[in-house]
Amino acid sequence: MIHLDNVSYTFKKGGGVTNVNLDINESEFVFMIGPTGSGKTTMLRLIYMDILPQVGNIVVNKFTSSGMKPKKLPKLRQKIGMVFQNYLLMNDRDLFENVALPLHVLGFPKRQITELVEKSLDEFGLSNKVNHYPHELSGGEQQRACVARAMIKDPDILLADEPTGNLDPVTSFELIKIFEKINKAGTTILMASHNYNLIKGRGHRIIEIQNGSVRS
Amino acid sequence: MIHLDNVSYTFKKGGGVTNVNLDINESEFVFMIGPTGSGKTTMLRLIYMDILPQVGNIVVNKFTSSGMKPKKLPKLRQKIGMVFQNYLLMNDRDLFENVALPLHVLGFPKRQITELVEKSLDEFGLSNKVNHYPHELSGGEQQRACVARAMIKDPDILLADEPTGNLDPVTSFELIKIFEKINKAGTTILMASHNYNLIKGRGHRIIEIQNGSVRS
Amino acid sequence: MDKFSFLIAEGFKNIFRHKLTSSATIFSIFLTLSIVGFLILANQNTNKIIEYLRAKYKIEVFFKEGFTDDELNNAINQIGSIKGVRSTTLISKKDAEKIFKSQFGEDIFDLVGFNPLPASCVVNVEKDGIEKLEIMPIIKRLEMLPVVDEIKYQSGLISRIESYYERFSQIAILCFILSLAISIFVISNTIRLTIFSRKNLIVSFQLIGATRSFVRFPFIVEGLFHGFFGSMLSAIALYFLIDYGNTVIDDIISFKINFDPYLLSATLIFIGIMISTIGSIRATSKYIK
Amino acid sequence: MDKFSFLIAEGFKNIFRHKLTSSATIFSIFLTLSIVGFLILANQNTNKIIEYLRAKYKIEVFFKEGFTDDELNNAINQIGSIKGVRSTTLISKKDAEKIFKSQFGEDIFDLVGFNPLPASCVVNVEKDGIEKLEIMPIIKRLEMLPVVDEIKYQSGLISRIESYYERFSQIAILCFILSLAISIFVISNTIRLTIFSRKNLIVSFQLIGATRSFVRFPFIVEGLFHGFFGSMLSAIALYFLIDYGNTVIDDIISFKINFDPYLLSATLIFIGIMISTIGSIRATSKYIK
Ligand SMILES: Nc1ncnc2c1ncn2[C@@H]1O[C@H](COP(=O)(O)OP(=O)(O)OP(=O)(O)O)[C@@H](O)[C@H]1O
Ligand SMILES: Nc1ncnc2c1ncn2[C@@H]1O[C@H](COP(=O)(O)OP(=O)(O)OP(=O)(O)O)[C@@H](O)[C@H]1O
Ligand SMILES: [Mg+2]
Ligand SMILES: [Mg+2]
Repeated sequence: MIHLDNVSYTFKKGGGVTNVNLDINESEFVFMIGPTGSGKTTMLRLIYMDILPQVGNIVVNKFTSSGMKPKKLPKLRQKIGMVFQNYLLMNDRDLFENVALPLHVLGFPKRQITELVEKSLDEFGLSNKVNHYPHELSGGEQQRACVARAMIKDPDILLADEPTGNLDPVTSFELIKIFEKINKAGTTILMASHNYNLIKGRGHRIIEIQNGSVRS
Repeated sequence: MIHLDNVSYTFKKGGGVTNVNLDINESEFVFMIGPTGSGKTTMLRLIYMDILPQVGNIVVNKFTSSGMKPKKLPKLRQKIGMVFQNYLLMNDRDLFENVALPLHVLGFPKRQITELVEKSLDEFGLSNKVNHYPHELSGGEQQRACVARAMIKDPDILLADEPTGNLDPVTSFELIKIFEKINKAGTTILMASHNYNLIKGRGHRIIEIQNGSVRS
Repeated sequence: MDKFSFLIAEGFKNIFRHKLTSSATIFSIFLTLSIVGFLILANQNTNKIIEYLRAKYKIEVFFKEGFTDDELNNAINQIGSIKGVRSTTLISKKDAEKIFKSQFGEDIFDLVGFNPLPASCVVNVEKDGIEKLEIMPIIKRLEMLPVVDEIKYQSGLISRIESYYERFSQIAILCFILSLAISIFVISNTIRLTIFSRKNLIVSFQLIGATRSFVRFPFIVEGLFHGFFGSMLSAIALYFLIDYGNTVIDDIISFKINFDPYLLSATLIFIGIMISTIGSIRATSKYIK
Repeated sequence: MDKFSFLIAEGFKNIFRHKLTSSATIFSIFLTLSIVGFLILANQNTNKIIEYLRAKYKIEVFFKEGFTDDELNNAINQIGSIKGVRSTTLISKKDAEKIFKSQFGEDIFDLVGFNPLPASCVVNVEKDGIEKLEIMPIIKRLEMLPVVDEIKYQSGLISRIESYYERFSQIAILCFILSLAISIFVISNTIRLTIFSRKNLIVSFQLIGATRSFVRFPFIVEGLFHGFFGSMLSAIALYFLIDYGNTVIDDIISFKINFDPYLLSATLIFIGIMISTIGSIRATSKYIK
């Protein structure tokens, strides 16, 4: 599903990832841990091809990074759900519209969209915030909104960047359980996290990033 | 130092805090915990008077919320260090300039500013990122930058909203130790956090917020 | 189908989601197209000036002695049909007498005992039309008539009038082109700024898998609307300005600004929509990878 | 002192930190003030038109018979000193003879045996100056002279010329005021947008304890600079445009646009700095609590 083949990316000012080899199979649930600044976000950005590797090659869901054209990116991303570390909710529309957006991109019919979004917001405990704009949500609510938006389209791959950073332990745990549920249903998950307590002993593969490289 | 007297604030769309009474003495170190959406950020916003209570009264460092005029706010805030949950770094300037800003506001001489900022960035392990713009920093680096900016002016009061959300356990622990150090030196600290593991058993007062009210 | 109607709806919603930027765009379209419209009208009315000046210009044709009134009238008709001639006025020998009297204060009959003054004809040239008036062909045609003795005209004057007019209308057209160019720049500039303030949104859209056209479509709808609304406002404003202006000016100097409100509106709306839509597309492209 | 120099430096740095918005502001100041400057010059040059028209206007004064040349010359000098009179040309009895010949194609001497034509004088009115020219006071003064027999003038013509001119310069002033107003609006609009894109920064500044004036000062410095730079550019552009335009026009119709580049630059820079600085202050206030 996700293959990184000797991938390097260095930012102009330094930092980034070097010589990363990684294989994630379909329906795997992988945690990525590593100290702050180690390159987790950079790894995820490479996988959803926000940045393209300077060295090496990435294959995600049959899309290859080498020779990737901007025109093909939407096709790739429509199959991927992204939970961004900094949320990236659209502040010009309310929670409902934010979560509905990926379905509009995929051209879902209106009635189905309403149904799916309502169900999803319910699942994440946000039903009473449908009309809130992002700045009218608490930190944890924004984070859950971002998760809801990533999951609404039932993606083949879910990439989650620190999705529990602003959640209390109980809510974090619930989130992991939701992830495990969709993972059982077939979604490949790669989740970056600092919260080792949360993820340890759940039987999922854990990869460790340090200084831009994978340690096994 | 900080007194909340039967304070209530309800947002138009619901949510907020109700009937809060709280006293924090000079040089106290207080943790505020509570599930997501319980009202921690709202409490802090009330204390640095970004919003003024609809009911009740707040006194912070001799400034009273009732009859507070926008003109007096800077005076209040110059004595408070704020770590915002969503960082609020200025994305038009680099890390150095961001951290230096509060000192410019206070009119420090240039040479002293350079000295203080370099020392601070060193303390937070950001010395090699001085020229990075906020979007060129990792999540955890941005968060530490925000802490550095809050502490640079050696404030009387430090309000920190979830300052470890994007930090790994080691860095989080170091941060707490830095906080304890300045607290010893006289700074009053109020820190909102979900990370009960991090704060338990350190001998500090813990207040619990639930549904907008303080539980003791 | 659902996608299409969503995108149209998005475009419309964005107008209200981004009130400040929308109003700024509409406002800048309104302002600049008001100037453009004003200058379109000014251009259409510059010919009034040449009309005024041409009306003051005349050619005098003196006839030979010994022709009958019929023959003279005949000649006058011929003159009247020359291209570029607006009207002719016969000044008979009798009329010439009166003119002499008014000009020199004496009666020529008293002075001389008979009337030596020739019959003549005042030829007024065409005053309408914006093409440059050529006087020499008229003179040539006049000289060919057998009744004509002498022709008096100020060859310098008419060409000076014409060149003044030409300069004037050149300046007017220059102003118009300049203002159109400036409108395009100002409007594009405004649009660039409004879209700049939404660049993060555009990036976010693309990160969640929106295609370029999906991102761009609502901006086009918005641009269309802004263009339509802004130019409509300028057409309305000009209409009332000129309507009011006309009643005021008419009182003072009996002159009315010619204008066709439908044509003016159509022109302005066309220009407005074009600039705004193209500007939106171009400005969006910058942030769409 | 450190704070002050920091704030000045901030203002300058912001110009480069926010290149797009800075260039947009400068560009919009440049564009709109170019129009304003153009119209200032047009206004200054409208008097050329009245000069041209007034130059065509003349009063003819016929003298009584029986005065010596000295007496006539004396009278002519008196006429020349009347307010509103630019020049006088004596047409002696001899000259009148020639005029008769050219006008009627015959020799008055041959016709009558003596010269019955009176001496006269052509009075040209003042053509410079922009005040409305009153013809009646001149006529009154002329009538009081003992040598004067009759006066011929077209009272209608001059007043028509004057009212045409008046209308024209009214329109020019209207255009100027309109364009100045539009400039102010367009520039403020642009500034509003540029500051809108930085509203989060303003809020963040205040959250960390910056006073209003601390937040605002760099914007004022920026506004000053934008105003100065934008208007400077428009002055330079106009200078070259007109310099080039003058050589071209001069070739064709021997006319030169009058202008004082220093005064023009000073005026434009003053207007530019005022609008931009005030606009910045006002727009910032909106986001400063
Ligand atoms: N655009 C950029 N330009 C320059 N350096 C960058 C840029 N983005 C990230 N970096 C640097 O690359 C390194 C890795 O960043 P990354 O965001 O991947 O870390 P991370 O593992 O996600 O950390 P965190 O847990 O704090 O989010 C960091 O040192 C960061 O400063
Ligand atoms: N501007 C606003 N308008 C309306 N509701 C708001 C606004 N800001 C916050 N709320 C609501 O008030 C409640 C408390 O929000 P607050 O941000 O204080 O929570 P919190 O304790 O900080 O949560 P978290 O741990 O997730 O950051 C939430 O339910 C939130 O949706
Ligand atoms: Mg990260
Ligand atoms: Mg919060």
